[in-house]
Order: sequence, then structure tokens, then C-alpha cells
Amino acid sequence: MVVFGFRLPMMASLLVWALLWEIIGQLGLTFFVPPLSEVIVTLFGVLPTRAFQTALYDTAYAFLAGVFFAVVIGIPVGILMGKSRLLDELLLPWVNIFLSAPLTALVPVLMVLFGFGTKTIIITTTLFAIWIIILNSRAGVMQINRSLIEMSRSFGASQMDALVKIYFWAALPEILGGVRIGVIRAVKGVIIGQLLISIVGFGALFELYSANFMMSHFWAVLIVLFALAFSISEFLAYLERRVDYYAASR
Amino acid sequence: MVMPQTDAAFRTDAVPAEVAVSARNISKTYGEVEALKNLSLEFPRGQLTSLLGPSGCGKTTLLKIIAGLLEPTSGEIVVNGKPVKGPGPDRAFVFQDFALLPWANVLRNVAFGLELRGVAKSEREDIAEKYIKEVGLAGFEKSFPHELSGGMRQRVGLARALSVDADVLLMDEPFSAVDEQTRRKFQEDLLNLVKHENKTFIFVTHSIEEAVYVSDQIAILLPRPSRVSEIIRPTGLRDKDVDMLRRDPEYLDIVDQIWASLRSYVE
Amino acid sequence: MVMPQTDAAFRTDAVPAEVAVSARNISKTYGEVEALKNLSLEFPRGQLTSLLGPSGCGKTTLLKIIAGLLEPTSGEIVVNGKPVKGPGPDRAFVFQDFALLPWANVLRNVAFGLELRGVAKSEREDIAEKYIKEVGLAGFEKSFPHELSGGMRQRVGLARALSVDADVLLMDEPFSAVDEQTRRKFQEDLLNLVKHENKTFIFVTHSIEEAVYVSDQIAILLPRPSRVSEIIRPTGLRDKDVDMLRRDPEYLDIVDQIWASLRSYVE
Amino acid sequence: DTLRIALAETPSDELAAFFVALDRAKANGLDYEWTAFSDEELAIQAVLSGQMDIGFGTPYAAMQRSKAPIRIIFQLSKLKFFPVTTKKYESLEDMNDAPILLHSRGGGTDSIANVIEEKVGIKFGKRSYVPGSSNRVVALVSGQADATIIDLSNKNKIVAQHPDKFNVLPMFEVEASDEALFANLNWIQENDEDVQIFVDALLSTWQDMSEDPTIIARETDPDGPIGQLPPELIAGLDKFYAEAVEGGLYSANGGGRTAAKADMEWYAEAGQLEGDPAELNLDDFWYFAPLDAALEK
Amino acid sequence: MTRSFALKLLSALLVFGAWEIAGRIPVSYAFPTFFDSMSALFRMAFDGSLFVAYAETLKPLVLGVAISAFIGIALGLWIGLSSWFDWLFSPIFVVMQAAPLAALIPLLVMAYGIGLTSKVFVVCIMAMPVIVLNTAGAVRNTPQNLKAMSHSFLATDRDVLLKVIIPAASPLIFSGLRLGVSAGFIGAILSELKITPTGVGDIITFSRSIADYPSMYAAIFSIILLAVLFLNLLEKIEITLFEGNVRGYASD
Ligand SMILES: Nc1ncnc2c1ncn2[C@@H]1O[C@H](COP(=O)(O)OP(=O)(O)OP(=O)(O)O)[C@@H](O)[C@H]1O
Ligand SMILES: Nc1ncnc2c1ncn2[C@@H]1O[C@H](COP(=O)(O)OP(=O)(O)OP(=O)(O)O)[C@@H](O)[C@H]1O
Ligand SMILES: [Mg+2]
Ligand SMILES: [Mg+2]
Repeated sequence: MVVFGFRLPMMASLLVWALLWEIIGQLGLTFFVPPLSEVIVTLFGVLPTRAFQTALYDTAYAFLAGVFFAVVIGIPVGILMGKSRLLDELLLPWVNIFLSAPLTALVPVLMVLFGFGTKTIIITTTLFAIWIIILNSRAGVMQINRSLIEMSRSFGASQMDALVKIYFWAALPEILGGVRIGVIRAVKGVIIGQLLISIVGFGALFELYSANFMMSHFWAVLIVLFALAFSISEFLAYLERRVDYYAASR
Repeated sequence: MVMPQTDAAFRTDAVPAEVAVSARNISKTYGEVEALKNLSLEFPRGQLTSLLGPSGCGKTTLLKIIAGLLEPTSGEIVVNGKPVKGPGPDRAFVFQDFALLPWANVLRNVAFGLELRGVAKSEREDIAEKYIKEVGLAGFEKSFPHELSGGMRQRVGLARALSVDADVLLMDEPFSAVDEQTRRKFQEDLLNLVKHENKTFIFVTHSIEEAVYVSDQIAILLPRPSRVSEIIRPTGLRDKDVDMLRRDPEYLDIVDQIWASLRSYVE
Repeated sequence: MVMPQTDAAFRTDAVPAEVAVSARNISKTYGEVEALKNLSLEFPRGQLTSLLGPSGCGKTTLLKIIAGLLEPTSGEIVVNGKPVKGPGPDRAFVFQDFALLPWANVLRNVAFGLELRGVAKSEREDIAEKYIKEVGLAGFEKSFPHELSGGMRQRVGLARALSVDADVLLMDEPFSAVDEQTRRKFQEDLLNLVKHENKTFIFVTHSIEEAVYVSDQIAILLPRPSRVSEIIRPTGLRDKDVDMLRRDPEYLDIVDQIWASLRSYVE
Repeated sequence: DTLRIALAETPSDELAAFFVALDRAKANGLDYEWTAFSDEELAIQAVLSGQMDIGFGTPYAAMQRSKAPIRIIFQLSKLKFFPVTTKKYESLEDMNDAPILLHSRGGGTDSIANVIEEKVGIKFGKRSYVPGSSNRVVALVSGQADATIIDLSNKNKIVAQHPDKFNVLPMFEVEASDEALFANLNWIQENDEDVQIFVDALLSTWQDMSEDPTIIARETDPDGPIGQLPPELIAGLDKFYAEAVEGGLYSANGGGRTAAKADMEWYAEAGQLEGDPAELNLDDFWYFAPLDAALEK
Repeated sequence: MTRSFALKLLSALLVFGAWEIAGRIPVSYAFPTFFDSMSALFRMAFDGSLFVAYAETLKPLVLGVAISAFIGIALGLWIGLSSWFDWLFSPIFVVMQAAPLAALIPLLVMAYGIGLTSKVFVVCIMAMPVIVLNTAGAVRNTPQNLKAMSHSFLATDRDVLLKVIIPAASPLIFSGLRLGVSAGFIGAILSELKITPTGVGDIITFSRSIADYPSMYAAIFSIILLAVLFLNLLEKIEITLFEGNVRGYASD
């Protein structure tokens, strides 16, 4: 968004929404939406408590680990699926199944298989993030310009070279789009994991606050979460803009 | 101007020229479409062979089969005595649609062939710089393909193929988008490479004039399904003054001959 | 062969030909690169004007500005007396990079221009069929672009532009990838359109021979930043026998003249 | 080794007494860790699959159906639920044909509704299910429903917040368990010392609490999971436990055979147990030894 | 086709075999065998309870997915086309994506009650953001030369949108739709687990509370099956609509 030649950061539009929130809150329409100002005061009250900090640590740890696995596994798998018919035929049905499996209903199965600790929460987070990364990478690779592949082969590119230097880059705009959405979904995944598997971290805070109708506490933690999702998404959007110059001219 | 053609002509007449690439009974079908049918052709080392033929007759297909990028439906390609199983460092390709990396600037695109061969960065960039200058793109090293004109993109692809210094150069209409001026220069450069470095060129073009001027042999292909209908070996042309060539009766005779034979097959 | 040129020549000499398109003081800069600088040129109605110039000099840029696809940095284009604000039904474009829809087959690609004008499906497909036959692609209606050879793709783009029956045709190296045979046929077709339908063609080519043969006027552009350096009006050539043209001294003189003037500016 | 406890909800004021007991057990040398699950079923599954040692809940159906050798050792709380309605209804008798919100099909509130129907001789109207007492409170307050059955603390909250909008209908006494501690029989027998320490601590806490509910607030470790709760919640501990003890939420003797018998009847009536409650063998469901030993002391 | 079918069959056999074995060991009392689950599935199918349940579950699902697909694609296109709109609205979808729905359910119940509306809402919150964000991203990456071409042939903005931007973006739009639909399935189940247990969610919770694990797994299995069938249908639609976009695999 460019206004008067000045690039407004994405975040700035949140101010508009924040204002709207404050107004609704001040009107006192519902006790579920306290004014933003009150939420922020609460937020600063909550931030220094140990309960909050452990929760933040637990959540961030599970989140980062989950995203790490989703990216590190998802991108290569997606690229390989777009590239090789055999692999795609083998994996696509399962990708579709996991994609469509109501993860919340699968959680009992996951717990039987992986236990109740952070491990399962990380797996849940990964499961939330990975499919979009796989599918987007696959879609990116499948629309790749065939000439580029032939070119790299004719210059003797090894399989690895082709993957790293052609497929990855040619699909990069789609991959980044996938990672961005995947990461945002992972935020949700980590919370659902924390709520459904064992109640720890932010999930526990949400449960506690909502069960006791401590709405400004609830929103305060939610804001922290949104901020987390937002900064990561903005960072990835920044990367996406950096590849914009060729995305539309492939 | 020197006289590469006479050398070649001499070799051909006296000792048969050594064969660098030979295509043996190549057939290729795409689903329903029969592109090549039982095509055989030999490409002597150190000579420039042009493929002339109607659009869609299978020239690109043949080139890609020689490059090892496509599998022929039947038949085989032998390069330097060895059957071709896939792409190799002995062959470089200039693509009809340029095939540039849109995310890489001119410098990286030109150096890309060397990069894939594992040449160190500073070295390959030096080589690339040299060829960028050679094709007249100095000053555009940092530009991206979408910022170049059609002819400039084509020259990037050309520089990339030249920079890997392969024995056999497979060129698919390499000059189709450059102006006549530049084209003339490139033709001269090719002839120099043929003469001094004993490189083998396989060259697809639609310009009969160009083919006559640069080729040691011209293979005329039939329309789909393609076979070689005729091989013409123009001699004694390269030593003439280029600017006068256009009016040279010998040259014009060969052009007319090709024109007539192409026409007879097409109609 | 009939004699469109004489008509045109007559018009030019007696009553000044009506101007279909005129470019007035066009400048265009891309960031740092100055592509066109203060270029002015008039394109008479019912005539074919060729643009000749070194690769990267701004021919495509000029064509796109006339088409209304690019905004000039300064200056204006007037088509049929009205300043150009954007693309219009009076102009059709043949793209240097073909610009085919990869997800649509040949039939739909050719009919796409008509589809955008809201022509009913059966009608536009009939028209498209006709032009597909005309460019020699009968039988490939159901093929997708990635299944075609380079020249065949180019012909799809050509058929698309012809099918919309626009007044002014902007053609960016439209024959660069087709064989000489087909090219000759297309040239003839163009000349027929010029003569019988009074269409205006603006034609980019790198072939001096082609330009001389088909054009009513040839504009020679300087290298970047581009202006028109010279306008040449070949006359009385089209009525000659095409096959003999190559040896015609008058023709060869004009080619040489252009060649010399291009060279002088380039070097 | 470490005792792994599967809680069925996140630590909040209702679990303060339990954590006090855990602290007492720790002082006597019990080493433990806990994990909170989002619902009872998960806690049961965790114990069933051996990933947790002791769980929180009333796994009667699991015991009977999946033939898992698990046994209850201590009753933590009783099924104290309260029919709360808008001013539309004054007593249970008015509720004939009235639509009602319950926790889940086959769950505790569902069985309470069944028993109400039987004892009062009415038939509820359409039963809708909304899991979580607090969610049902929300639905009630926002006017989505006219009647529900909720737990003690939510009842107190709603009464405190909207003193004149809702009626709490009088209910008969229920002795059956809401939450109980259970574990694998094998595990109990192999770890009898730990179990004993734990049950001793629980029993002593429950007994002390029934005499003086304020000990819970006093003994709560400020650095523990309860102590770290928002101050608003901790401030309410005394009130909560005073009301809970008064309302008979906890039985000071750990339930034992009385509770087991009541459970048989209740859960058979609620459809979770099959067969005639009188013929069911208590020892197939409960393991009384640790509680008996603790009561001896 | 036969080969790919054989491959599917093989991998299905492997997985179900592993399930059966794991159920027989058993990994857990709460983990039934494949055959037990299937017989529970057939039992529920024959006594009709499964279909009754699906009639209930499909209502919010179909409604929510349809709404999300239409509004989601429209919004995505708009966001991709207008930087102003992008600036104002895409944060909302980022927030929606990240919102911990399970924790927000009391709020939804408060706002929309316990009926169909709030379930449809849950399905939309789950399904819409990914559709919007994927569509928007794809729109931004439409090849420039094709847009120029259609402008030169006088495409109206609507034409460019329908005939160039959407087909070019279709691979990504469809991958967004796939994810959206499956997220919708998750949302439908989640709302049946968390708001009011009805339909398939009710089978899952009820059989879990009475420890009838085969029925619970059968219900989960059936919903996955349904979702997979639905996704396959979506893929068929994509292939028939945008035939030329399927350029096959780079390795062929
Ligand atoms: N999008 C762009 N961004 C930056 N520079 C550009 C862009 N498009 C064209 N140019 C520059 O403008 C100049 C003219 O380009 P143009 O495509 O008009 O040349 P041309 O005469 O058509 O050349 P050719 O015969 O090779 O097609 C070139 O130097 C090119 O580098
Ligand atoms: N991938 C493909 N699938 C199906 N048919 C193909 C494919 N590639 C090429 N063809 C067909 O094979 C024939 C030969 O194509 P090829 O590209 O080799 O022609 P060409 O001689 O290079 O033509 P041009 O001079 O136009 O470049 C054409 O008729 C084309 O339709
Ligand atoms: Mg070709
Ligand atoms: Mg150009």
C-alpha cells in the first residue's frame, strides 16, 4: 500500500482495526470484547509473570520446532512430488488423506502413537503447516517452464543441482506463499495441540481465562499470539516481495 | 576474411572428414504426431552443418535428441564414437526459446553453464564477462531477463552456450531475433571457431542465405515425418567479400538451388 | 502478382497519403535505460511500414506504446486522429514472445481475441478455423502450445492477430521463427491485405531483404536512445517476379543502401 | 520412579485442594509430575495405554467395555451439579417438556437429567449438548437457552454475577463420583508404597479441609501451578472451598465402598454400566486397599 | 491409470495392514483393529445411523465450504488485484488463520448461539483464510506478457480476470481450495466436538465416552474417506476446467 509515495507497512492497517475494536469495546456491546486499552493494560500486567513466560517459552519452542520440520520436510517433498510421477502417485493420496483428516479427531491416534508430551504438540503443529507447503511447492514445480529443465540438463546439471538451482527457484514464489500460510496455520496448530493433547503453554492460559471469563486476559494473550503470527508472516511477505521481480515473468 | 571453407572442402574431397556426430535411423513420435522417421545424418568434425526445413518438421526435435534431452523412439546417436545416453559436457545447446533463468541476472545466466560444471565463482564470472562483451551486452551484466529486449535475451543464451567451450555446439535458430548487423558479426565469430578451434556446429536456421554463407554442409529436411532429402555442400564462398556476396552469381545459384528443392518438397 | 506498390507510390506522390498512426516526440525511459528519445514517425493508411534497427534499440517498446500497452514517458500517439489512451479495437498485436495461453489449445488461443470482443463461440471458432488453416496449422486445433514447435507457436499468435480483423496491425518480428517458404506465403498474404483491405501494417523485422520486399516505407532506427534516422521508400519492386527478385539490381541496390546506412550508424 | 498424573482439566481453583495434597505427598517423599488433558476421555486413554500412571475421571465404561484392568482408588469429588434456569421455571416439576442444555450425550449431566426425569416424573424436551459448564453459562447468559445443568463453581459465578436473573432449582442429593483417581491394577500393586503415600496425603487433606476450608489457600505453594494463577482466582479460593465443603462436593473419607455402590447404581442408570447394579462386583471397579489402610491410621 | 490405481491399492493395503497389526498387539486398549473398526462402520451404515449423522454434519460443512469458496476466491482476487484492499484486509485473514479457534468457541456461542450459524461460522473461519491468501498470492504472480496480450486484444478487466488471471492462478487457487475444504472438514468436526455434539462429532464423542473405540475410529475413518472423495472430485473439476494447465511431471 503506497500513499503519497510512502509505503505504508502492512501492519499499519491494524491500527484501523484496533481503533474499531476500541470503539466496540467502549460501547460495551458485550462483555466478551473489552476495550483494547483495557486489554493492553492487562497485557503489561501479565507479561512479567512467570506463568506467562513459561507459557511463551513452551509455545514458542513447540511452534518453532513444528514449523522447522514442516519447512524442512515439506519443501523437498513437494518439489519431488511435482517432479516425479511415481512419487506423486505414491504420496498424493496420503497427502490428501492427512490434509483432509480432521486433525482434532486424529489427535487420539497421534497420542497413542507419540505420547502426550511436547513431541505430539510439535507433530500437530507440523501437521497443520506442512500440507500447504507441500501442495504449493508441488503446484509451483508443476507449472515450471520445461525449457529451463532441459537447459540445465544440457549443461550437465546433476539431480541435486537441478533441484537446488532450478526447481527450487522456479517454484520459489509459490513455495514462499505456501510457507507463509503454513506458518500462520502453525500458530493455530500449536494452540490446538496445546488444548487437545495436554494443556500447557498458551493453550492452558486460554482455557483458564475463558473458563473464568477473564476476557481482557484472554485477549491480551491472543494479541501476543497475533503479534507472533504477524511478524513472521510479514517477514515472509517481505521475502515474497523480493522475488516478485521475476514471479510474474516466468 | 580467411578461407575456412577451402580447408573443409579440401578435407572432404581428399581424406573423408572424421565424423563427430552421427544420427542413425532416428525416429521420434509424440503420441500421434510422427516428427522424425528413420533419419540418418553425419556431422563431420570441425565443420558447420545447417539444418533447413519447414517449420514444425522436427529440427528442434533432432537437436534435442542429439543433445540427449529427448529419447528417440528408435535409432541411435553416436558422438565421438560413443552412443549418446544423455546430455554430456561435449555438447552445448542454444535454445530456440532462450531458456533463461528469470531470477538470475545476465552475468549469472551466462555463467550458469560453468556453475553447473563446478567452476569457481570468480573464474566463471571472468569467462562470462568476456562472452557478454563478445555478444555486445557489456553494461547489462546486472540486468534481469525481463528487462532485456528479445534479441538481447537471445544473445544471453548464446553467450551461455559459448562460455562452456564444448566440442559440439547445437544451435536452434540462434540468431533469429538479432539484427542483421549483429548476426553478421556472430556468423564471422562462428566461422572463426570452426576454423581455429575445430569445433563442430549443428545449426538450425530458416534463412537460406545464412545457411549458404556459413555452412560446410546443408541438410535439407522433408516436412513431417522428417528425413533428410538432400545434402548440399557450398564451396568457395567464404573467401569472398561478404558485402559483395549478395550479388555473387555462384552464391545466388546455390540459394536458388536450395530454394527450388525446398519448394519442390513442400508443395 | 499484382502491383500494390504502384498504387501506394502513386498516392504518395500525388495526394499525400492519409496518416493512420502518428508517433509524436515519443520518449521512453526504463529506470536508467533510455530506450526511445524524441521519436516522431508517421504511418500512412493502407501502407506497410517496417521498423529496422539494432537489437535492443526500442522497436518493441515503440510498438507497445502504439498499441497502448506502455505509457510513453513523454510524447503522444495519434491513431485515426485520436490520441491513444490505451489498447483499442483498431489495433491488433503480434507478440515477439508469442504470448499464448498455456492452458488453452490452439483453437481457443486463436479465437481468444474474438472471444474478448464477445463474438459468439460458434462464430469465432469458424473464423479461427479459417485462420488456422491459413497459417498452415490445420490438424493442430486441439494441441496445446507446449506441444508445438517454435514456428508453429508463432503462427498461432499470428492467426490470433489476423482473426480480429483490426485496421492497424502491429507485428513484432512475426516471421522470425518460420521457414522461408511459409514466410514468403505470409508476406504475400500481407500484401494482399494491404492492397485489398486498405489495412495499415507496422512491422518489425531484422531481415533487410524482407523489409525491402514488403514495405511501402522503411524506418531505420538508431541504437538506444532511439530516433528515426532515415526513411526509405522502396518503389516498383512488388510487381517483379519474386523468384527473380534476388538477382534484381534495383532491389540489391536498396538493400545495400540500407545495409550501409545501418552499418554507419552502428559502428 | 516418578508418578505420572493425568489431569482432566487445566489447574484452576477447583484443583487447589488436589495440589495441596500433592505437596503433602511430596513432603513424604513422593516424586510426581502432572500433565493436563483437555478432557476426561483423553486422561483415561493415557492411563489405558500406559503413558500415564494415575488418571482423573470416572472410567466405568472403559473398565467394563475394554476390559482394561484399571481400578479407582479415591473419590475426589461428587457429582454436584445444579439445574439453573431463567425465571421461567421455578422447580424441577415445571421442566416437563422444557428444552435443556447438557454437557454431552452419555456424560455426567446427561445421566443427571435421566435421573431427574425418573425421580421427579417429568420428561425433558429437546436435549442440546454444549460441552463445558462455562460454555453453557455463556449460552444461558446470552439467552440461547433457558435451562441447563452446571457445576458448583459456575453456579456460584452465575448467581454472583446475575443474582436476579436465574433460578437455581432445588435438587436431591447425589453421592456418585464426578472425579475419581484411577490407575492400572498391576501398576498399583507394583507401586503400593507410592500409592499409599499419595492416598494418605489426599485423605488427610480432604479431612483437614472439611474441618477448615481455609487451609487450602494457606497451604497452596505460591510457586506452584495454583500459586501462579491470576490473583483474582487465588483470592476466591477460600470462598470456593467454603461453599464446596458446605455443598458436600467432597466426601471427607475418600468415598470408598459407599461411593462405589452409589456409582454402580448411578452409572448403571445413566447407561454407562451394563447389568444389574446390585450384581456388579465392586472389586472389579475399585481397589480399596490403600484407602482402607489410610483410614486405619 | 491402472498402474496408479495399483499403487494406491498397494499403499492402502500396507497402511491398513499396519493398522490391523497395531490393533492386534495392541498398542493400546483404546486402539481397535482395522477389522473391528470396519465392522463398526458397516454396522452403522446398515442401521442407518451413519447417514442420519452425516445429514446433520454435512449441513454446516457444505454451507460453510460453499460460502468460503465463493467469498474466499472473490476476496482473494480482490486482495491480489488491489494493493489498497490488500493493505486493509489481508491482516484480517492472517489473524483469522492464527486465531486459536478452540479457545474462541465460547465467544462464538455467545455471538451466534449453539445452532447452525455458529457451526457454519467455524467452518468458514477454518476454510476461508487459506483460500483467500492462496488466491491472492497466485493473482499477484500472473504472467505479465499474457496480461499485456489480452489488453492489446481489448480485454475488459473482467475478461482479464476470468480468462487470464484465474486460469493462470488456478493451480494455486485449487491447492488453496483443497486446503480450505479440508480445513472446513476439520472445522465441522471441531464445531461438533466443541460447540454441540451432533452428527459425526456426536458419534465420536459418544462412542469415546462409552469406550466404544471401534465405532469412534469408524466415524473418524468415514469422515476422512468422505474428505478424500471430495478432494478427488475437486481435482477432477480442476483437470476438466483447466486441461492445458496439466503439463504433466517434469520427469516425464
Ligand atoms: N521492463 C524493462 N525494464 C528495463 N529495461 C527495459 C525493459 N524493457 C525493455 N528495456 C530496455 O529497453 C531497450 C529496448 O528494448 P526493446 O525490447 O524495445 O528492444 P527491441 O528493439 O525490440 O530489441 P529486439 O530487436 O532485440 O527485440 C533495451 O535496451 C532493454 O534493455
Ligand atoms: N512435447 C510435444 N508433444 C507433442 N508433439 C510435439 C511435442 N514437441 C514437438 N511436437 C511436434 O513435433 C513436430 C516437430 O517439432 P519441432 O519442435 O522439432 O519442429 P521444428 O522443426 O523445430 O520447427 P520450428 O522450425 O517451427 O521450430 C511438430 O509437429 C510438433 O507439433
Ligand atoms: Mg524448432
Ligand atoms: Mg523486440
